[in-house]
Amino acid sequence: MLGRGMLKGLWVTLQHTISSFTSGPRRFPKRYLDGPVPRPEPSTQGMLTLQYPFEKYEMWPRFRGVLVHLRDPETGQSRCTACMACVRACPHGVLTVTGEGKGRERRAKTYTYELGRCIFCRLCVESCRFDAIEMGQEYEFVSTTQDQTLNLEEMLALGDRSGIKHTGEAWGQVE
Amino acid sequence: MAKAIFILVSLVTLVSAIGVVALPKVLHAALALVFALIGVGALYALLGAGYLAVVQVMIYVGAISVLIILAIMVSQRSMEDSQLQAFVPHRAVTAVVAGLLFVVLAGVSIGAAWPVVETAVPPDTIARLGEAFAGRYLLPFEVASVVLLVSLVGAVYVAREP
Amino acid sequence: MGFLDALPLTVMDWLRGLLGQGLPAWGVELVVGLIKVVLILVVAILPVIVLTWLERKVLARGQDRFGPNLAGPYGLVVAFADAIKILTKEDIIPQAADRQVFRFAPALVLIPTLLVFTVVPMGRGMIAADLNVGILFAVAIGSLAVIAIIAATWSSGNKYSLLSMFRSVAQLVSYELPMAFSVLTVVLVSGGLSTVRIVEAQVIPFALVMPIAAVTYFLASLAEANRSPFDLLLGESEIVAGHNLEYSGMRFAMFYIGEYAHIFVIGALTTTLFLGGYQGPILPGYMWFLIKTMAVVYVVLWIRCTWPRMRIDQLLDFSWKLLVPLNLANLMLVALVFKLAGTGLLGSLLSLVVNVGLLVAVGTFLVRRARSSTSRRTRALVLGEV
Amino acid sequence: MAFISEPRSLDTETVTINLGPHHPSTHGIFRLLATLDGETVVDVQPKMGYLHRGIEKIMEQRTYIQSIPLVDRLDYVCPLTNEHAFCHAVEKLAGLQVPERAEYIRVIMAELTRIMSHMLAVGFLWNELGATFTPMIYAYRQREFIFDIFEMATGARMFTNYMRPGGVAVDLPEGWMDLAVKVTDNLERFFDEFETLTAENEIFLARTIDIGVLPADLAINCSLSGPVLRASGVPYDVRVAEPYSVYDRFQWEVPTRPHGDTYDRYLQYLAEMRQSLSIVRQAMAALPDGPVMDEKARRLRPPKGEAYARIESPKGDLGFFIVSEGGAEPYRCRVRSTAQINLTALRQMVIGHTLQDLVVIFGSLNCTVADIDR
Repeated sequence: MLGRGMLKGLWVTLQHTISSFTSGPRRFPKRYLDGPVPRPEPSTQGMLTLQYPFEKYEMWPRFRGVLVHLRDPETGQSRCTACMACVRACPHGVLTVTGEGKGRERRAKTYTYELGRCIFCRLCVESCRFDAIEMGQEYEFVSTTQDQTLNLEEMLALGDRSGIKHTGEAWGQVE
Repeated sequence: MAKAIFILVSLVTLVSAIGVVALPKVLHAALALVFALIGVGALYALLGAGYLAVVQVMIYVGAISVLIILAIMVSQRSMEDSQLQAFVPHRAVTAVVAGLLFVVLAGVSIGAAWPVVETAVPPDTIARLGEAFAGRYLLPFEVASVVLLVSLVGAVYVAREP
Repeated sequence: MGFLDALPLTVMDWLRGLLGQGLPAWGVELVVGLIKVVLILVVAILPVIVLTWLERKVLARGQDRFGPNLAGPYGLVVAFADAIKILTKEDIIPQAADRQVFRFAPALVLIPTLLVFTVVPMGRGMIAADLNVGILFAVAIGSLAVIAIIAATWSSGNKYSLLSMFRSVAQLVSYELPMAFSVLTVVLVSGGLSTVRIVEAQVIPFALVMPIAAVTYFLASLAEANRSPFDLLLGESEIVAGHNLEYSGMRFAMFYIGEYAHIFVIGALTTTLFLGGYQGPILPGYMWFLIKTMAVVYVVLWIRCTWPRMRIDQLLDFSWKLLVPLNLANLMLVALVFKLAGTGLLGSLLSLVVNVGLLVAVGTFLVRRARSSTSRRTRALVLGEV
Repeated sequence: MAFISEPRSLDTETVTINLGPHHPSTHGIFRLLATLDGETVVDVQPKMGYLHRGIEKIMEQRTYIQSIPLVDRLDYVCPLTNEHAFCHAVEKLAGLQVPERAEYIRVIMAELTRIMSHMLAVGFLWNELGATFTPMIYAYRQREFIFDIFEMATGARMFTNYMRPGGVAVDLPEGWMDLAVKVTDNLERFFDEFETLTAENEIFLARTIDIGVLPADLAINCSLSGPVLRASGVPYDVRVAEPYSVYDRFQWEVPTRPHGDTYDRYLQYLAEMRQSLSIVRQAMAALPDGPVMDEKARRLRPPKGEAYARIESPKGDLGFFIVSEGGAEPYRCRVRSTAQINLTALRQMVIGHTLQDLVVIFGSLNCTVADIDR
């Protein structure tokens, strides 16, 4: 009404400008590399920006990052039995598994994971009955090529780093 | 130094003026016209007629040239290089008319006495100008404004949606 | 006039004396003139460097972001990063372009903006050329910008640019009128066209004496500089940056510099005309000039942060149907007031009263008319009913 | 005039310009062929297919569960409602019973998605009006908080892959409710602030009122749905007209606006966000305990047959038509995508308005280009 609405808009942006100095992370370089940053409380004003390469959010336990293999605490090897359930469950066919051995002795010989094509849907983990794979917390997997792949050893190492003990632990599905 | 600036400015003005008639593209000619007019304005400024110079730039460059350019741009086929083709059969006539005009103008300018005023330019030209407009020449000034008003109303009437 | 206030002038005089020993008089003038030119260029270009940073910062802070903060402390050298990026870009000239004009237009963009600085008093006695037609010169030169934009848009040979051109002509030509009227009001009161005289006449800043003219001038200069909410030439959501659409590299940089220099011009001229220029207590004159200019520049950026763009017909309506009549009435009333009451305190107070009265009258008129209107838009705009 | 070789008329010419495929206001790869007379639009032809990904065809080679990540990508602004619609159709086909808790979780998620989508709609509308991103970034800020609670529950921000035929993939994690309550409370504050920023701005009013009027009969004839239809005064909402899930248990209204112009659509989005928030709060308060997945759905092989199910997605009536041959994959899956059908009214809405309005009207229809082309 006769310019009042425009002034009200200016007032809102001025409030935001002021609150960007008074609340939220103020000094930029202060929080470098002090470990993950907690998620901000929901708010309507104040600074929110995450200075990404220098600070990172703490991921939720359920975060679906890069697929990892979990170690069997007894053998120290992957629990994968090359049953191919994950390969069948994958919508994009990013997994290639070959196995060796028969029956209960069957183990995965190679496990190739085409990271560049993965859509992080977690259907493979849902299909796995051997507690072998889980989505880890890693998400920085940018590469310059489309065909970036991970093999079994790399996935096991990633699993160690993620510190996951059981599949579905965070998802309330451990049986 | 003033002489050097004068020579520079009049060179720019003359070159642009030649460009107005010589450039093949109409738009280029129009842009050259802009420079010629700015140059004339600068010459006024050098003569100490600052107000005239500024008004020259404001009205001729800021308004009239814009209108000319706009008219050129929105008219059909004006962008083509071969615009002057239409004039070919009449080139002789054009040359004769232009030549005659040149002779007349040259004769007048050579024959004129070009009297030089010895008194210096008064510093308060604008104030005097203002006083002249608001005092001695008030009536012509107001009549001119009425003419402008009439033309404004006429323009609005013409531009009005039927 | 304190020591600090006069410092730049003292330095200049000392330089003049120093040169006078070795050079003839015209040589001294030439060198001093050149120094002035360089100073003006610095004054015009340095704000561009600051403003590219400031605009991003202001926008970012209004949007709860940091803005540039990696290039140097607080991202201050981001303008240099920009410069490197722009200068290393390929210079593309489209095939449909009119090559000569296309090359020539960017240079034309910058010149008028730079020329305006010659008549801006940046401190006590700090003016490159105190023309007796100073402010008229600024207005006239401002009208040259449209030529540059026309040349750039037309020579690009692009349909979006063409649309931008039609908009620009309509917009720039229409907004010269209310701008001239508001300037005229100032000239009337200060009794001269010289910018220094206008500044000296402002014992009380003219923004407080005639707010209508001040706001009009500010809005009209926003339109002249193609700033939001009048940034129709750019219109990045529909005509994709219009007039500089086809430009790249250094040629684009000229538009870029011209745009930011123009923001500074808005600030400088508004300060000169309405905010008392370099006048102010305690601090030296040039500091006051800078502070006031930057305050106006902040408002320009703040508005960009908040308001959407107007439509071209509404923009013209706003100019022709509101600003022009309002300023004509204002001009007449203010002239009458100052004729009757003199230019002293009484006149200023009366002028303020008349201005407010005029605004109230216009508001009442609009409300009256809207009450009987059936147009939903009018009712919403004036009465706030939706 | 003898100089001019032929007489020329003073008729004006129209200009045809390509808005797109790459254009800042088409949010994706979409091409509008606009014919302009000066600034006035005289004709518009949408050229679709630049973002066609063949999702319907790909789904024929994927199992039902594998299709869920795909339907997420149909309209990536509101993935969870896409999942909801798809799962609804599969459940109808396979005769699955969704547990009550799962239904409530679905409603919470779907309504949060609706808020998210509407927020972007109004934010981008302002962007197309020429505001320099400010309202959009405020909307994005709130969207981040909603993404946070999505990510906490499902593991991903956008492509959640959360709903399954017969329920939802997993139960909500501990502490989710507390965070969700905070987020919803904050949304309330955000709506107020956003309204202060935008709703009364005179430039906005002038730019949107009486612009792009969509009469109710045209909207119905074009089979439009969703907020666009309701802003034209038709109180049609699939959640009420054909109640699915547990929507019949909540107290809420179907807001409508009478005029059908761009400003009404904007107000419609704001009103619907508030209604959705109310539904979310009621659902969170009434969330029952129990399983979240129908056990029959573990090995999903629907019987031979076909089913069509629809829900009210943020953009309107979103339907999936699935034909099963009895296998693990659908024989045919057809999406009734809202964006494509809502776009059909664009031409009638923009003709006679200016180019600037064209962009705004297109923005107010809130079409996701990915959903137009699929």
